[in-house]
Amino acid sequence: MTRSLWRYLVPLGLLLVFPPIAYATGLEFYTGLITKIMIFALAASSLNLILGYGGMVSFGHAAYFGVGAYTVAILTREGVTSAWVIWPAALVLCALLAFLIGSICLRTRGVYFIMITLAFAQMIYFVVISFRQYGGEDGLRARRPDFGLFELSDTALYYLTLAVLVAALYAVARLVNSRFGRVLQAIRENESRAAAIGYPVYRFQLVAFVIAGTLAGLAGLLMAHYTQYASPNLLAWQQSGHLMMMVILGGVGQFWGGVLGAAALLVVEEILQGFTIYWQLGVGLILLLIVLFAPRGIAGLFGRRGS
Amino acid sequence: MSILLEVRDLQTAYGSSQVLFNLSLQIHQGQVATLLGRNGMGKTTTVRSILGLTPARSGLIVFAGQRIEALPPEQIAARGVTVVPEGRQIFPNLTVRENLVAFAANRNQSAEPWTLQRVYQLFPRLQERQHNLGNQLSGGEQQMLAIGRALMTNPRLLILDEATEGLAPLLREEIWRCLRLLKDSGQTILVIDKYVERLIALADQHTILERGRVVWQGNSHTLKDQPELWKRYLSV
Amino acid sequence: MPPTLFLEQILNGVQFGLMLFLLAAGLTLVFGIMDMINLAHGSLYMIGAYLTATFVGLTGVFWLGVLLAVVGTALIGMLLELTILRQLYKRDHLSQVLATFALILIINEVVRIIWGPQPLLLSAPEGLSGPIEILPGLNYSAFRLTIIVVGLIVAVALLLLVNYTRAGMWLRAGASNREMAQAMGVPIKPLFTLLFGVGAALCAIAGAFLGPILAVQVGMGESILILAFVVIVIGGIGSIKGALVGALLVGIVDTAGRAFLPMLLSQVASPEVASNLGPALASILIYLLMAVVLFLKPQGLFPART
Amino acid sequence: MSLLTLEHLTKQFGGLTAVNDCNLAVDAGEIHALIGPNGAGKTTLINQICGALQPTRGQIRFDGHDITHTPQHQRVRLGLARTFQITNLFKNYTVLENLELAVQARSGSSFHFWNPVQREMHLREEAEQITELLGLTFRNHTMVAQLSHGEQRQLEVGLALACKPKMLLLDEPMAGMGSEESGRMVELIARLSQNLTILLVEHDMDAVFRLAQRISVLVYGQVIASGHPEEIRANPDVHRAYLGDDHGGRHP
Repeated sequence: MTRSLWRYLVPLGLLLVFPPIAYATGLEFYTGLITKIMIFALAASSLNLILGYGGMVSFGHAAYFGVGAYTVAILTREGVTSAWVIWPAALVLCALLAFLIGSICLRTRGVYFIMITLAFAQMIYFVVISFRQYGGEDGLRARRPDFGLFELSDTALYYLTLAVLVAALYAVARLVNSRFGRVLQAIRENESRAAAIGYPVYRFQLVAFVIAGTLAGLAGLLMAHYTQYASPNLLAWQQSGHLMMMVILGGVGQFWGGVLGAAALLVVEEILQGFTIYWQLGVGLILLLIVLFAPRGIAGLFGRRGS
Repeated sequence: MSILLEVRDLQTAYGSSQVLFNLSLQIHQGQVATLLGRNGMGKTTTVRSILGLTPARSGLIVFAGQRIEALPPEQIAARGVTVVPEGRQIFPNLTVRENLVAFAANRNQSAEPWTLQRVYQLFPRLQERQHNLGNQLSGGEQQMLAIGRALMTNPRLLILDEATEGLAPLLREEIWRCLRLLKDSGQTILVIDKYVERLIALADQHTILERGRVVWQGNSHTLKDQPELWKRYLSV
Repeated sequence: MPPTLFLEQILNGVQFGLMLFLLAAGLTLVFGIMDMINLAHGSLYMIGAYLTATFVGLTGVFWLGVLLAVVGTALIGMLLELTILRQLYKRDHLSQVLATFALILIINEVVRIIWGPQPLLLSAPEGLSGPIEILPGLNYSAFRLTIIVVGLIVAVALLLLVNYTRAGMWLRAGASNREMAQAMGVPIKPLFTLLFGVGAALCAIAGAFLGPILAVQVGMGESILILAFVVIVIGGIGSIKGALVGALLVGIVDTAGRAFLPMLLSQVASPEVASNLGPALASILIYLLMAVVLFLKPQGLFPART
Repeated sequence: MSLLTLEHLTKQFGGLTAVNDCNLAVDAGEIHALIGPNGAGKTTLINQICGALQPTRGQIRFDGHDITHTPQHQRVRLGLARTFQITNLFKNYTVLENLELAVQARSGSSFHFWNPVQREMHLREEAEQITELLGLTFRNHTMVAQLSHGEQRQLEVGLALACKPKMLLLDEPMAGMGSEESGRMVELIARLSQNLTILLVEHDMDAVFRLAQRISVLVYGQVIASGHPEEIRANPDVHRAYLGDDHGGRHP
């Protein structure tokens, strides 16, 4: 018990003291990088909840990520500045969107589910870029909202993101070990049997889908705070693919899969970008080698079990 | 009579768990041989090893004078070993007719090979349903199709794995009648089933498996006279 | 709206649809038969277009360039199958998505290293660059008409191959039960390698003929890959007939939508709204089509397996 | 008193009529066997009774309720549980975990997101009672994938039992079993029938004639005969359509 507790407290402690140390040593750049990693860790973990634990391979998860970001950009442009309005608005919007999309998509299975989630994400993408007053294909500036209690400096955003990530991961950890989480995993394991012993499968899947969409929206919201910009790229299908890469790379259905995958992929990209303009070649080769030789992802290499 | 199939000291495993131990058996040209034993004793694994689907870890499999244990399944099939598999495994997206003609060949160089017409004569029901897809057939029709499909390759050795499993009693009789017919035509057959009395009447040679080992081999006559054998290895 | 314009747009839709079919045919066979999601299929299309541009440049003869590119792409496709893709058949869909996504990144960068970041120039052969009058008052691009003819010939050949030849039956048998097909004597490994070669060749044909119309550039494979996936999902995975119907549907709906929606919209809404919303709605149309088809028929129009 | 009645039940798949105007009544407390040739529509019938398939026409009544359009999970709550012809379990879970899931399904809402389910000891205790009943206690912590075929078939029944049903729908529980295992399954079903109504679909005629109080024969989606075992054995129509000369003697 104490040993496993240390396993969480040590990394958390390191993250807590990192910004002042980075500031003192002139490495502020890395504070930003870690903020970005934490945001993607949240997004990837939300995808892992439905993909890994629920067996729902959504290829349109970027939709919620992007809508979260665009809500910030559009609301601040329209003169709404209070975070206490913007945050709930973004989360409710993403939850509603996930509910609508999920309630249609969850009638299909397998590859068809993958493709119909992609279709909805593409529709949202094209709708968003069609609004020229909101930047069209160029994207839209997103000002940091007003929290009232504190100024959202880069360091404050770092700590805010850390707090949100820790809270979200804790909630997800509770969820996957709860009654609901157990049923969700049972449905992934054997859907027809879960139905035959009396579970309303569709309802469980839909609730999980909405939770995941809302969490992805939360990540997108933070992303807009981080870059102060909402880009159509956040909504593009490549972004959905990127999130999926993180989950598969980190470990599907492993609790730390989303976090590890996001950290690994972003760090590798960062390093390779420093070396060569053909950095994607390196990323591709690494991904390929991992699929061929480490089929259970990074979390699998450590031999941990998620559930 | 010449030996068509000889299996010698066969050992087969799935991963780290060994299923077959030093299994040996011979089937002569024109004979009907059986594999008997309770569920999970290694009968289907023996068949899969002969077919090359689960390659043997060690041992010899000699078919028509040539070693085949290291060959891929399609080459073993091309030499004339064809199976009517457990669970029928009809191709659901091919029509009845396509299931039959897709693999047609004369692998035993018979002067009077099985053709579409002859298979339809044997199972008129299949002709009625020839344009239906495989997945639109009832269980019994699927079983007939699986047998017809195997016959269309004109195999030198026909293997039937639980061909009567899950069939209604009347259909089961139909299958036994068909096997008797094939035997009379000189077809070499290896059959796995659990109706021992039927098999004694049909087959020449029997092998009983118990936990992946051969525990008894002999002809129908001897098996008939030793009901204690059945009790011990095949029933309660 | 003049009827000739309408007819011309429909022809454009058919032309685009047939090229989509060439892409979707390989994709749906690989998907349906090997149960393999190959995102790198679009990369073969890109390779086909680049090779065509290169060979046409070298030889100066369009058709010879296309022929060489088709052969070259088929060889590259088979090489990919033999070295990497073959390892993935037994893996789950997620691993296949990850590995073939990695291949996209690799191939894109390799193409960029070889040919540079600028788009390549590939133009229609001279004899076909002008319009011809196909109906009184209707002039249509000779090159686009050629595409339609080539597309139809290849589509018919493919349908015959899959439905009426023994190799076609073997492919379909392998699609539903690979092990049983092997046990019946189907040489499955060479068959799959060959299938990849054919799929790559079809991609190259599409790349060669769409190249002069769209642009030959890095990334051209991805946008069209999504369309090809939409096509095979609408048609039903594994079904060649479905791929053809789906491709024509998507081609016509997409082309006609882009041409006519802004026009239609401007009659009911203000010009500003129409110019804003028109292209967006047109882009959405095929996805809407797919969502509706899947909602009504969750397995697509012509499900290959049930 | 009938616990389950089917009236004019019909199911069409495209042009194919799998179940055709089928009428059937199962009395409370009996073992009612449903036999018939392959493709007669037995599994389709089970799927409609449990709610996995929607009937094209007709009515299903269970325990005083019209359940024709009731969703599957509510039918389980009403006391209708089924097993599958092809073993259908949570393969990568242990025996106890399988049963706990079924117990959880009927003990309160599962839309609880916070408290660890492992702390709910009563789930485990009830699951243990069922493995005891099945005689599988020694397998409690074994992964289902590692069980023998016979044990998996037993657990298949156990999962249905964990739903505390009033009625069990058993779809070929003896499928693929050797005679020793079949014997054990017959015993289990006989024991269960003391407190339960059972609709039994089975090809093993020994088992059917040993267990059933009444038998219905389904041919081409229609019930052609229904009655006591002796009546069925003597019925010439049934012989022509299904039984033939062989009364299903498996092993001598």
